[in-house]
Amino acid sequence: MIPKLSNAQIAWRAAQDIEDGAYVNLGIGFPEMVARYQPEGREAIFHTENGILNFGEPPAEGTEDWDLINAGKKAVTLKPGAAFFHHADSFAMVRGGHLDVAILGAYQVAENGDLANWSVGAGGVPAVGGAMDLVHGAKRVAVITEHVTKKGEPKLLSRCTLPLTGVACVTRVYTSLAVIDIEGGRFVLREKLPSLSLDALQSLTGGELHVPGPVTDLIVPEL
Amino acid sequence: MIPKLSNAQIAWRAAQDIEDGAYVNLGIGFPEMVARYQPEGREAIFHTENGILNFGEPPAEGTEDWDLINAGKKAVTLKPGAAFFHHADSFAMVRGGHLDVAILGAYQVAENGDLANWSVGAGGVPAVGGAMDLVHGAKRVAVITEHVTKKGEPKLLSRCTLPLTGVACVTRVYTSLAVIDIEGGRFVLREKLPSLSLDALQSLTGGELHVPGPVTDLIVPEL
Amino acid sequence: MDKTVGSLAEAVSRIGDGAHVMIGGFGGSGAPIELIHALIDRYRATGHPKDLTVINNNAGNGHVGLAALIEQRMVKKLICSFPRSADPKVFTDLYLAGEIELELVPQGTLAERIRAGGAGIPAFYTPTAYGTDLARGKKIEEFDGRPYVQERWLKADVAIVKAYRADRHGNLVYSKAARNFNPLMCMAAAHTIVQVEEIVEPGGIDPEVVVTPGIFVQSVVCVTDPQQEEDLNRQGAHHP
Amino acid sequence: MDKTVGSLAEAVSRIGDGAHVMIGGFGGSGAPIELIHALIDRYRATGHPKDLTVINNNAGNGHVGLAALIEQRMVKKLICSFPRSADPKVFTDLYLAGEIELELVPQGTLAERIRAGGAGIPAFYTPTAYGTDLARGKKIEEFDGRPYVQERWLKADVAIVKAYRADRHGNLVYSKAARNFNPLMCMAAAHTIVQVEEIVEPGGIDPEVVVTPGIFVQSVVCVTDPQQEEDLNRQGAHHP
Repeated sequence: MIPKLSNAQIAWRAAQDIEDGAYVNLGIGFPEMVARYQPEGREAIFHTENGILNFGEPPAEGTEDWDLINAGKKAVTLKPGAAFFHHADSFAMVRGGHLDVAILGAYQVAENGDLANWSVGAGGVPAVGGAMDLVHGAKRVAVITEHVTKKGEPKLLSRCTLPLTGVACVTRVYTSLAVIDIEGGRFVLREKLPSLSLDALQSLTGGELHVPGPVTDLIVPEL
Repeated sequence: MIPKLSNAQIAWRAAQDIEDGAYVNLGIGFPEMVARYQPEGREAIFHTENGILNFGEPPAEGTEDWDLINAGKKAVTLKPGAAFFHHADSFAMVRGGHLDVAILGAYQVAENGDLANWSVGAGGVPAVGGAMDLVHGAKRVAVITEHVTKKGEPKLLSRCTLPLTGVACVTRVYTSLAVIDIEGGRFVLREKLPSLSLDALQSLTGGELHVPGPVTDLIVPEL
Repeated sequence: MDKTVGSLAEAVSRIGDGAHVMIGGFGGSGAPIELIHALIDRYRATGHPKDLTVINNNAGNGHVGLAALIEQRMVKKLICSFPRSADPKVFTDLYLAGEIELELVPQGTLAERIRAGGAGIPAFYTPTAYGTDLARGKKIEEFDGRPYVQERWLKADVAIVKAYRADRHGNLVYSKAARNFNPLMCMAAAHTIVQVEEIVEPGGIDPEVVVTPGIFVQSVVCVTDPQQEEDLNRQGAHHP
Repeated sequence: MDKTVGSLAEAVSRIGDGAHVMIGGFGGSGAPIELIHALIDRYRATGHPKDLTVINNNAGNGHVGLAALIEQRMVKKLICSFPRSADPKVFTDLYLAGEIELELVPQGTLAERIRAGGAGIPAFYTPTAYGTDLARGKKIEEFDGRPYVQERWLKADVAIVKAYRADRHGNLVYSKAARNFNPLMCMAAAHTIVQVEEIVEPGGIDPEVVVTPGIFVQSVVCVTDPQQEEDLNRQGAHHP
């Protein structure tokens, strides 16, 4: 059994890179967990595609206001300094480069920064939502993901095989095993679990891992 | 001396064609006079490019609020049911076909509906403002104008000779002598001053006047 | 000027067969449930309108609102970004059976196409979807060395939307995130029908806080205590 | 998060030579007179910034605000729709002497180009100016049988704008028709500097009535009793 981070721990690690004052969009589902782990003393402002800036925690069960939801259609609350706006203004924020960070889930990420996270290919009902918009415009597009699929297949690849969400858009990947930057069309390893050898990590990765500088131990608290 | 309507009378005549409930933009200067002559019992809502719907009369001298002006930079007041909006939304109303009527001044109008009203050609400082936007989108674009220039030259022509504001955009012209529709690339005479013969009117008009139907007497009150 | 109409039935009475209908809301938030149900009631009584093309972000949820409209087989084609929900069975079954058309559009592109329709912009370029299946067959142009996809405006014959309060001129304010697509759809339809909780006299809404100016609205109908799709679905509601 | 800065001088201290600067307002309404004058004062003290490209609807009036900026010869190029005013002498003299460049843009196209810059839309099509001198050299494309002109986005390094009230996050509301180009310019600049009459704590502006969300604003400076260009010109004022 390979040691690995839990989803909460991956989210925690991603949260450490969000600067004070950053405007942030978190993808639906797993990425939403990142909001829980904002470092003390830093204030990030969260954006949701359906027209809210600076929303906060979910309300207590039974007190939901269904006019006050996020892009995942879950009830949220507001923080002081919030604002409402319509969908075209909301995506002006996304596409216009006004978000500092977007953190998304992934089926696959390629070493050139291509992302596949909206479709597993033929069959079923296709649904894209805001994924294809979010990969453009944010100053930094990061992915959080298990390092391999449930079947053990690499999710970090030389080239994506699933339908693309965006081309050359991802700049950093936080996985259950490592933190990897995408620079110049290459995977550049920055951090890995200390118990994992570079060879072991490479064997679970579908593209070549480059190590031009020091690799830090990926150390995350119990959560 | 040819009998002719005053500017106020031309404005009065144009005002009679504004339907109850119409959204209307009046060009800067002479066309602004049209607002004074709304028929009793009809309510038009006036739009100004700088972001107001449903503005009203100028305020009393000395009580102006210079944040509350029209496109001509003159102080205005608000009527109940007014709204403010930014410039992109304002021109969405214009370009998007939401105005019922735009009434503009003209240097020249051609029988194909071309309008020249922004530049007298070379020399001086060119300035266009919202003229080129206003000729597109309004359901009806009308012109109010003297029938001839101060030098007695026709302003209604087969083709404009001055730089164009818009192509094939004008559908009705209210002049100091007549009311003329533009249909199928032709001037179609609808009304003329009763004291003026058709020949006399034609001699003051640079394109052929067509008379497919009855010509009504253009009768306007003293103002 | 008074744009109010007396009933939901009257408000939707002129929507014709084959109409392109924008329906406001994001999921259940801002969805005009009562107007949609009035449209269904009319169809069940008269057989019209049918063969609708519906533009909405989603494809409905459960058996009320947009899902119920689809369930009645009134919808020929759906233009949306995300036809999944907690209970998408109505749409999914018809789609997999090939009995409803789907045009899938990225959410930001959908919003911008609707705004463009309202603003008289027939086409624009966006980075969104470049290099993906959703850009297939679309014109690509490079600006400043980067490729973009050309997208066309979206207009509709009718928009049915939900706001919070209107005056008789049709000036609107919304409630919280129920704003979403509603103001854009008001702009992009030839005839916009709005349901609101409250109708006030002109002057009853501060001109500074108007979100949708009345020029974009043709009909206003009062529904004082509107239903929320989310609540209805938790109750297992069906319409009719 | 606190975007307030302590002084006008500090607010404009980082605008560099050659910068593209959007200046809000329509004529004097919504014009950030105090920020413009702070920029002039800095130039007179330091010789910077110079060679500016300014985007504004107009070309100034009299000898204050934008006209004074032009009079100082700080402006290399002006992008505007209507460089005429009651007293346009400052711009007119320089223009006729060939000492300032002018890019004339129809007003609605100017507004839409700025919005496009803010919204990440590199180009769009408009009917405006088709067949006129202002469409010369521009790409034409037909949609649904009608010709349209392709226009490009406008962006800026800095926007200096005027609003009525801000909170510390930069959420803004405006005063009446002084709104005009200001919200669009906030969107289209890399750094937006706003002068407001009042700064409140976050929560001090109702989220429903925010016109410019704080994400579009970087610096806020308080000018409690701002001057109106129209009043200054009636007094025959000059700056400095």
